[in-house]
Amino acid sequence: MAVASKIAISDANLNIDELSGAFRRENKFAGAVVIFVGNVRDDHPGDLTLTLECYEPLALDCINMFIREASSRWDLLSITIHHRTGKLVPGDEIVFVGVASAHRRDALFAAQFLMDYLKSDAPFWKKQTSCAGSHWVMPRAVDYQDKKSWN
Amino acid sequence: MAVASKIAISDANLNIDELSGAFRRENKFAGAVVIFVGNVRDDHPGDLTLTLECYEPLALDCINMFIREASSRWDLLSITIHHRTGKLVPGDEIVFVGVASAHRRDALFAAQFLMDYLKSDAPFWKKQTSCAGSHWVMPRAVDYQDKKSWN
Amino acid sequence: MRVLFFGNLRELAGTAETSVPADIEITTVQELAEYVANGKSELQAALCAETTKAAINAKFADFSSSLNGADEVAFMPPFSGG
Amino acid sequence: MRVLFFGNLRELAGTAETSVPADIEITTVQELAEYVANGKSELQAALCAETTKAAINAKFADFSSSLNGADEVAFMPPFSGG
Repeated sequence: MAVASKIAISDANLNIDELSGAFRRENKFAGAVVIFVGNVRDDHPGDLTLTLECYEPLALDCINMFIREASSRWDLLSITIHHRTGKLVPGDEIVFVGVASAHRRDALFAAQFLMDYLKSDAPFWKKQTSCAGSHWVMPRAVDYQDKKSWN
Repeated sequence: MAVASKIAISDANLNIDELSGAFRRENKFAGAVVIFVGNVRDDHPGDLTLTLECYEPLALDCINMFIREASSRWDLLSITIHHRTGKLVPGDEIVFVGVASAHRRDALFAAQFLMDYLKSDAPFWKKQTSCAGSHWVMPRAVDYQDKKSWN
Repeated sequence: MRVLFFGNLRELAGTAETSVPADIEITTVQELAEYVANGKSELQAALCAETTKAAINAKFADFSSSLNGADEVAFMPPFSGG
Repeated sequence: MRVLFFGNLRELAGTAETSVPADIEITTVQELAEYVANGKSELQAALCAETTKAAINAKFADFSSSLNGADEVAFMPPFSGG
């Protein structure tokens, strides 16, 4: 499937207004546009940082593979994925996923599929630091189950 | 479930940049923000209009019911739904659905659920006019199946 | 009592809205459909089709529902939103 | 050959990257893990944990994979993206 795709990994803030606007305008005539944005929650208000690292060449490779897999499962027109690394605070955006398709269900399922795989199948790591100490965020059991649901 | 919700039905163009931006900013600290936008496809480029009508009091009632049902099924923080009526051309936006939740799957499933119900369970009608003639758009068999998948 | 027609039913009825005298002897939605069709067989068939939905005072209602207290009745073909 | 450590493995190793001489007699990822752990039992256990993944030249690789042609080997704890 020749789906138009763009991928970026960056330690600069995501400009979601710009990414969303551009993705929508590029897919103005697609029947369905889905945008997913993952934010840092304020689990410890005023005192939380999340530090994201990744193994970039492998992460890009993985994301490309997720996109190919999604395109083989659903009729998709376009996918854009931007993933943050570096130091983030609550309210900062971690990930932008845009999916466009002719019919709504394709884009919605694909967005869910892509997020499930980004969550537990691409080499990103998160360290959370707050007054309660710091720890590496581990995938929840449910994240692995979510991924398995696509098998 | 006390989910914050906003609903509007209007025959004015949807300002998606504004709706998206506002929804994201209101849900800056939610872990997951999903935005769905439905556009008029250019099935007959240069020569297609879609005229949407609705029975507004019942449509608002139905959408409120979909929101209550979604909130009882998933952990949601906020839902905004804006639906166009009137005369639309390809590229115009028909519907905006924003869903925010702490965890990604809740918002993604709820967006899918809400779209499935908006498609075939709320009193909206679409008449498509092009050089090929005009006809009332009927729900596809798959739309009814999609809705049934939530039973 | 106001009677509303939507989508292709509006086109078949030739109007979006009609009015039925309050004192008329009609007790159910089904009877109202037949009354407003006024002998136009295509309109009557469409109004009474299995896929047509009705609402009384903007709440869904069966065709067997009583019109008691009905100020507004709507006839609606299959929905197509979103 | 460059060896990369990520996440908590980087913290346990005390470095993000180390270098292993090209002429050293190590043939598999498993042996490399033991070599770079250099007797630090906590690091070795973490590197060889079932949940740890390895990559050779930025492609996923088994611990039994040969290091033949390997310029860069990465040790990776469970992922947490998105």
